[in-house]
Amino acid sequence: MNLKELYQELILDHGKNPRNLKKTENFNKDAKGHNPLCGDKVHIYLKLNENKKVEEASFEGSGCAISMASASIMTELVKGKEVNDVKELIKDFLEMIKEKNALKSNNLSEDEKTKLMSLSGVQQYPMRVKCATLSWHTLTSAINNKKDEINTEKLD
Amino acid sequence: MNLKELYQELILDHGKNPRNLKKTENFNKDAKGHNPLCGDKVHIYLKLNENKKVEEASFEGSGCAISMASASIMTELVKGKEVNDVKELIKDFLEMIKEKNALKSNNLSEDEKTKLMSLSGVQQYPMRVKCATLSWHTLTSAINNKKDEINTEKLD
Amino acid sequence: MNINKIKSEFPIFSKKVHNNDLVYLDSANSSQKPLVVVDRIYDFYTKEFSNIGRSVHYLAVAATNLYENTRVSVQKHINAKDKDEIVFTKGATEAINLVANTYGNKNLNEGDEVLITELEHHSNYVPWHYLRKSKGVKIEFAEVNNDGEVTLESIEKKITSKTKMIAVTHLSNVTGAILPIKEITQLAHSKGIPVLVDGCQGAPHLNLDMQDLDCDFYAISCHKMYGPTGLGILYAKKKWLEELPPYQGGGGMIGEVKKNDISYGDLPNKYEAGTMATAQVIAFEESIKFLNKLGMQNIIKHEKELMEYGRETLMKNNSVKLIGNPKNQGAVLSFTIEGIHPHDIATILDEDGVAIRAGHHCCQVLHDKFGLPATARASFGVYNTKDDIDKLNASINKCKKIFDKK
Amino acid sequence: MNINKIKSEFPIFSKKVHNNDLVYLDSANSSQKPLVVVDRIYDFYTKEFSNIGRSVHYLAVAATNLYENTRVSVQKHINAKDKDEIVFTKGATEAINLVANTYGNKNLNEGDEVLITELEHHSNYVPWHYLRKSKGVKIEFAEVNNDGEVTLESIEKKITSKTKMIAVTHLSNVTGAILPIKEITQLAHSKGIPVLVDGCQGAPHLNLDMQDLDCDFYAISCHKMYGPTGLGILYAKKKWLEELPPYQGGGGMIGEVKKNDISYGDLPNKYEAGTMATAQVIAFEESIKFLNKLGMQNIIKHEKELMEYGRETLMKNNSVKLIGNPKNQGAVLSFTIEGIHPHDIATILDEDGVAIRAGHHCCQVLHDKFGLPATARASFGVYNTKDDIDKLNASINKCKKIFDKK
Ligand SMILES: Cc1ncc(COP(=O)(O)O)c(C=O)c1O
Ligand SMILES: Cc1ncc(COP(=O)(O)O)c(C=O)c1O
Repeated sequence: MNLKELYQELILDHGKNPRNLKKTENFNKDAKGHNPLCGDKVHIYLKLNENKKVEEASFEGSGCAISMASASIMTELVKGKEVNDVKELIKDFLEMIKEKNALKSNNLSEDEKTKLMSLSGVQQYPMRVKCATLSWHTLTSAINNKKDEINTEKLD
Repeated sequence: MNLKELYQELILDHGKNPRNLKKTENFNKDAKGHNPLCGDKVHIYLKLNENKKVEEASFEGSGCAISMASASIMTELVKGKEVNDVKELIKDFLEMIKEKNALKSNNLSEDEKTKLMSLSGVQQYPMRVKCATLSWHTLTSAINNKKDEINTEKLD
Repeated sequence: MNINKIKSEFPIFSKKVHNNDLVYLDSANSSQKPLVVVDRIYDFYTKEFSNIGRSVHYLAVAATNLYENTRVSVQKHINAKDKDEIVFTKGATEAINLVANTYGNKNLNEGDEVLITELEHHSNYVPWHYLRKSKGVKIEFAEVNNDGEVTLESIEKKITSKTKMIAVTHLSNVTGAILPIKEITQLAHSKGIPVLVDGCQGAPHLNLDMQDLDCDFYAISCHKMYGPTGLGILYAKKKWLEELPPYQGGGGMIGEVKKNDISYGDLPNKYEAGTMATAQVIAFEESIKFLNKLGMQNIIKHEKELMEYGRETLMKNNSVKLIGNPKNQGAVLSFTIEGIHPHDIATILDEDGVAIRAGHHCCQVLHDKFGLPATARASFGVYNTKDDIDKLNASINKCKKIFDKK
Repeated sequence: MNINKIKSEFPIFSKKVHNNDLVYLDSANSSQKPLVVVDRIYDFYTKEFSNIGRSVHYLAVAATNLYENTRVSVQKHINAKDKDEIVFTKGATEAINLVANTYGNKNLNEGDEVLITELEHHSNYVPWHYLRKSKGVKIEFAEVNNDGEVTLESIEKKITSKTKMIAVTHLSNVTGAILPIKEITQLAHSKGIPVLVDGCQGAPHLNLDMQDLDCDFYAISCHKMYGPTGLGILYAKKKWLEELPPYQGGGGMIGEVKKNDISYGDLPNKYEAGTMATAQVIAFEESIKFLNKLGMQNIIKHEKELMEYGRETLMKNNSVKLIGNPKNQGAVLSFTIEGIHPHDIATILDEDGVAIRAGHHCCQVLHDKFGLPATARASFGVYNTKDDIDKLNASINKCKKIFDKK
């Protein structure tokens, strides 16, 4: 267990000053997520263009530093990516967090990798894994046009 | 604990050949009793004359040796007694069984006392006390014209 | 199996009852507990205790993991498809009430029929009776035959177009009859009827395979399965748990709670309202390990031998009448003795340390059918030996001696 | 009271958490267990185990007596008139569900109102919500003030001619506010309305006198009261238990069972269907003895001192905001820290062995009202010391250090 790894500067920064914390205008995909046990909530908005590329990504919600940083970093990373790459990325991220795998994606920049990896400290805190994964599950839901609210109790 | 005291000859005799096991003709008081946990059942019938004396007493029912013997002995003992004396007797009997008191009644013959006391072995078998007392509680109910079925769960 | 070794794992057998060794023949009522289970409870309370699920501190996280581990172990033990199909309850009685209440309120209407059997324990009758009272549902009883069995045919006979639920015991707690659940389920499903199995007596004595039985609901009491008191299990196919409304309401089972409305949580939380029996669930893991260590096949073989020896021994005893003679019989032997009431038998046997049960065993309908106010019942567990049966028989002879005195 | 001596009676405190002494501040969630209670469970299972009530053999008789002894001890502890007013349940949640279900089905109709408060735990809201869904009953919320209290006046304001039940917490598990139950009961009874008290937090921390409070129902969770998990108590005035229908159906709660009808048993059996949590009930006797040995008055005094010290300490800590400021406060202190989410607080505190809870504590309505998604909560038990509060405060400072890094 290592609090320093969990609360890295990057996480604290994104947690305190989340990027993309707003509702994207003219979004065409969205989904809500909820962790009923702790009350964390997130609403993800995406604007995909005709080429299935993410033009805009944002979120609304409240939660702990981990969940805010995770949503913040996630929305940064998906912007400009094609939907299929986003799906790859989600899978890669979830496997890193939940199965402690190394990142596989080779279409991420070093900077992007650093951002993603900053969330890996959560691996050692099983009760906090859901905080980190909620927005990612919700993103999947948005992409797939799922109507049901995402509920982490179901997923992790 | 002493099985010999519990299953005295008198008890076994009354258990096997219960006296007054029938429905009194022209009864004018009756009541039913039931022990829901073990299934013992008894129905007491009395015929009181105009002087409130018990002219006839009988019972129907099924149960263990203790409960049959108890009803059998009881119906023998109350016959010919006035209602007030019967009430005395019931009280005396229940106190003997439940509080291990000595019999107080001084209007019982030696033979009657012997019969009553033959049931005292049950004192040492708490789970069997209800077998011995069911018919007596039901007798009280009959005398008092209570409509509810007696239920030993309620009483002992 | 080395029964004396197994017996030594149950501390209670070093106790004397009225100066005699304990001959425990009341396992159908509740089984004794192996030391591993009791130790686990002790260790959990003294070294690891916390409530689960709601706190993020160390002890809470560890306890939550242990709790969920048991769910997975149960899933594997009964071959359920998904761990979310395992709901912890306070007993089989609650598990059946949960189904009767939720399924009944959602899917049963006036005139609909619930088909149970004449063998059923009150716990698999009273909950359905409530629906008779509240909704005008009818209850039908599949007949028991003279051998104490309920056959597939007797079930089939009572199925009508109105039958909306079949609720049957896996193993009768009076006659020991094992019902043909798989066949009943096939038949029922061919007519679109769900099946609930009261597995109280099945779970400790039979191999459980939910995929094979294919029943919709299966209720278990952990205290009869070498586990702690105050714990039961409802297995239910996921579609039912998703589709049916929740049962009790409270903490932990909610989604979102607003002043004007409430949404419910997902499986399995939806059915686990309030603080659960944490220590008991965690200790039950050891009960499952204990059973698996012995091996269900070995247990079944051992208990079959005991049964056969028991039947033989009591049949040779002229004054004993066995209740039922099922072709397929589990670890239960009920009997009567001419001229001696079962309560008197139980009291006399107890003096020799032989613990049996006397009464209607919560099966009044069956006793009415057989015209018996009560029966005596000897039931077996992994720790019983042929010697226990010999002692039972010897004590029965003593009963006769006492009662034949005159 | 010598707290170090008391602490030594709880084996868990010899454990280290992340190499630190355990500072357990999560007793409102569930209390730790004194050794006497755990030992009792151990001894019962290893030396005395049997199911109760139904068998006449030695072990069953002894266990039944032990079980009923606890009922009498509970009766005395809470000053109930009759031991039959004590019903064992699986928890407070079940106790409240029992009342909502039986009272609701019998006595509530469309348009009738159940008055609860904005402080209520989901366990004292969801069961009433079911009646809103099934019967069109309305739920009204007495308002909480800024100090986190619900006053007699705020209750009075919401009573109408339609109010048919008032269900309130004794002690809030978030703000620690102690409600004026006696006054609420007087008021309610003057209008013919029964009162249910959610005593989950009241029971471990307050002197319980049912004759003085005069409430109709009182729900207790034994695991918060230094007792085993999987056990609760419903106190109810006898007239209610006699008048209301039974709740769960099954073995032990019946009178006579026929194919066409069923009658129910007498109190307390009527409400104790199926095999109960025997070992837990028997061990709970030791929890009551433990409380009485310390003396409720001493416990109240000790916890009051702790509370005052806790309030003082945290109030001096500038970044901490206490939630509520009730004049009459029990052993619960909730707080937030500017800029740090309660989950992050809990994780950081845990590293120092300080166990608190973060979240909505099953009180979403209250958190909505206060506009807070979550709070951090420290709650106390007999084993806590001022030193524990100092450690809490030191860890809070560490949170700030971690979060102020940038
Ligand atoms: C005020 C209050 N009510 C009800 C409950 C529910 O109790 P349990 O979960 O033990 O049934 C709790 C505890 O979680 C509580 O604090
Ligand atoms: C066949 C059967 N069903 C149901 C039950 C009820 O189980 P419990 O009392 O553990 O809820 C029992 C045991 O008493 C039983 O033997």
